[in-house]
Amino acid sequence: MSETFTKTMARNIFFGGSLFFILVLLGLTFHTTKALPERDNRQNLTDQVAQGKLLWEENNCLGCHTLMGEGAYFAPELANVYDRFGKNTAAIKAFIKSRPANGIPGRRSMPQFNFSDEELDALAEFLKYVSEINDADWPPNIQG
Amino acid sequence: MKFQSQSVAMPYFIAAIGLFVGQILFGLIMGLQYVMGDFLFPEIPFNVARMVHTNLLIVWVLFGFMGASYYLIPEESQTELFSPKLAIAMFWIFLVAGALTIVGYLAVPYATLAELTGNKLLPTMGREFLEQPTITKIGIVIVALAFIFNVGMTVLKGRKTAISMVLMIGLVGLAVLFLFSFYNPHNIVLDKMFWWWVVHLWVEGVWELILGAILAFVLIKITGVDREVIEKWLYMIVAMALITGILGMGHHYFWIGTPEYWQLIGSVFSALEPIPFFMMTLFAFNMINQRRREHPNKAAALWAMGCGVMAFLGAGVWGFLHTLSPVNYYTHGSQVTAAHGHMAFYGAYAMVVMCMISYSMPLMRGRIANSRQAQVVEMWGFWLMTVSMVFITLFLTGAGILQVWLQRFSDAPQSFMAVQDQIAIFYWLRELAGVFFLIGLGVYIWSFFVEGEEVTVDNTAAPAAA
Amino acid sequence: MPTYRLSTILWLVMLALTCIAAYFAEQPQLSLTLIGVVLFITVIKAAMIVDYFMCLRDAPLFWRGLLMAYVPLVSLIITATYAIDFS
Amino acid sequence: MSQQLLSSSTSDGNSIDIAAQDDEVTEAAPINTESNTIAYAPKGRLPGDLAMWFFILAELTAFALLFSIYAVVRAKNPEMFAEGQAGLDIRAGLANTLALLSSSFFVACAVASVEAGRKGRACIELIAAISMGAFYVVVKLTEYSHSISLGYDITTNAFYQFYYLLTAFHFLHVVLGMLILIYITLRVHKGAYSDGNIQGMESGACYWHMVDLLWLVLFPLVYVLH
Repeated sequence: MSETFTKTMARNIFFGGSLFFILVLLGLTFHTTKALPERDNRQNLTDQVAQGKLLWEENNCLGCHTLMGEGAYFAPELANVYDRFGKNTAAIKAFIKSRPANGIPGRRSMPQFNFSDEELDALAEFLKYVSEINDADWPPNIQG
Repeated sequence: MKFQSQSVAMPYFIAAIGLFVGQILFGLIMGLQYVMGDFLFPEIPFNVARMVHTNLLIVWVLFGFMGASYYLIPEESQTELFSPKLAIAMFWIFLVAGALTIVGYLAVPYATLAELTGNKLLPTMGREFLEQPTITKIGIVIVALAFIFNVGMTVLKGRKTAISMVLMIGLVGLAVLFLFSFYNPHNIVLDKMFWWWVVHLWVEGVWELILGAILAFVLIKITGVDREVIEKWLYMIVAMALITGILGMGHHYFWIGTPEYWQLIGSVFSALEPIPFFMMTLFAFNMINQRRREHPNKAAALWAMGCGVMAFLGAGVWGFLHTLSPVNYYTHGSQVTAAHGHMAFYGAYAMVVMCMISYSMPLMRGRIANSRQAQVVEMWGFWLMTVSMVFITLFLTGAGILQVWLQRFSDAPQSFMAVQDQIAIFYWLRELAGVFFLIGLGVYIWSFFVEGEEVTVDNTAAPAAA
Repeated sequence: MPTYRLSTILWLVMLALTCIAAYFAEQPQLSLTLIGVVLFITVIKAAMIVDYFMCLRDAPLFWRGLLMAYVPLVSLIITATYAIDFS
Repeated sequence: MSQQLLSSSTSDGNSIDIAAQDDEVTEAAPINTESNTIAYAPKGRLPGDLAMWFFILAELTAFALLFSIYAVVRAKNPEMFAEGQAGLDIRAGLANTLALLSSSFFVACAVASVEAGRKGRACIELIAAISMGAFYVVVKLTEYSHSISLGYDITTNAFYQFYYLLTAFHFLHVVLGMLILIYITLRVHKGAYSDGNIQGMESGACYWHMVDLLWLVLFPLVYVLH
């Protein structure tokens, strides 16, 4: 048994195959962006939520928490924290506000960020907005 | 070392190993924080230690890739590097920018760092692996462009081989895809979607090209097998890598709000993603079995084979473990993900950089291979690091499975923190394995300083490989 | 390569088989045996293509076996999903 | 790559150990040994290029996974799939199957013609094959526009998600296959392929036959069985 295995054919498959799948990816991504509006809760994307997202990023919350399962695995998942806290933004704000400055001895501790009330509102609204995104009802249960 | 300008790679490799040590130290801090929650709190909270750990990892692997390219391209193109001075200048800029960013993470709270660096003008901070301030990101882009210009000009004026072509495609892909880190829309779903274009299309796309090219180069040099055979394999491996990897990105689009057809596409194509890593293991072992010469650098051969195997285990097997959407529904964002991340990154990218270092460092120090004693110490370092990484992954997988069972799969799911307390035993064991990893790294670094009778004459029985 | 005449015969046979298979689509409810018949027709057509059109008839056994086994394997899986009542 | 022994078909005792050297030995070239010249392409030769066969195997695996998941999900909600399949036009599916079968036939004949050295005839057969492919593309696009106009989109329900994904993914392979066939036709026209050097054409032909093979399975799976 013998077979030809030429480098040029292998190279053609590399270029042809990659280009083919890049085009398929571009097509699917284009379709996804068209299909997103009914899923990504953009109607509730207010300026306050955008401000909340900026606060979320500028305080590196993703350094301990996961959001929609992505981030650090040190602290609870926050995509459904709004539901977990009984659909009540005040509870979220109270929790963030009441973090002790030098932490709880012996426990994983969340820093005290000294947010103003307006910042707390923005963060809570952001977490509410994220919880209403249609993410194929993930996480499996309220615990996240 | 055929060309003088290849020695530019030396500082890059030294910086890479230095940052590697930093990464492991902060890894150990985090490992301890998992079990002693308030360790170093509030001085170094967990999120800061994590940023330093992940950013040091990416920066030291990038240093390794750049060093490998500066060593490989001149030898492949059979011409001197276009501008060694530019390479050294970029080295210092990248090192200083990196160091400043790490100091920024540690010295001031992250929000203040965002304030100082004017994040509001173009907010790109705060996302995993992309926490660098916007100005640092711009610095990275400049360094990357200068680097690609430097190696690109070298390839243009020299011989064009499949290895340098694949490496260049990988490097250009790396630079272009990094630009997506500047796209940070208010819409969190779009933000995450294109964040994966940086992260996934790097580590499961273009980085596999760089990995393949470096591995092929080292295998040509240490086995003497004909370039034609090795380049055929290289093309097949990178073809499979991109064919499966590009749509394989779908396995990140399961639960972030994107339409549900991604669950089908992502599962099917990411299930095929282990194929290129399996081919890479076959490739490494096949070439070494059919070697035409006994290269005195045994350590580099061990690294090459180890890289193939560990990449297949970590990225292939552990990846497949939780890539199918029905499984991922439960393991998404759990310690199973962390286990896969550790072994995949070490097996594929950390090991290939160390394989290149192990092959090229002796040559840059004026010898064909290190002394027998030095190679034995290096192999001890290899086995200590690799075995402890296997244990880290096993312990995290145990933690992940228990976490999924208690927190998600059972009909009376417990809260996150309650579950974390019950799986603390795995975190203790993982921390222990991490300490052994640091010991292994220490032994590896020590191997560079072991005296002994180096091999200086090339014993190539067969004609030296082209 | 098969002779021209043989290829033409095979082609016409395959066209005919396809039309027979398509006829079953209109039936209201396919019994398991009918499903087996349709899939068996597909296996025959596939075998013809692999052997004569792809010229694997005298290719190494490894490749011929792999390609020949593909469609029967997939057909088995499909019949299995019809046989086992999941819902 | 395990270098296979190239044992001559008329091995007279000492089997000639010609480990296929790195650059591919063009098998079809006559191998002159002391005893005699061996016939052109010895039996047991894999047509086309091994690289293409790796690609074909990968595609077949991907589609096998897609078919199996389709079958399992169909079994999970049979009435949704039955109702969806009723909405499909069996005549279009049948026409497409006949078209692809015929174009596969013409490609096979074209390869035979080139081996027989009849370039002109091969071009005609290839053009026929490509036009059959074009017919498939047109029929498929009309099918899609019809079902989209009825409001069925990829996100409508599980059936249409699978229907669109499977058939569109196969459709793109038909388009890629047609590009390959066009490239081959140009090279045949230029006389690039001869009996001694046909691997390139055989690879393209085998890819096209694979595309037809996949549709052979897709047709009953999606259109006929319910």
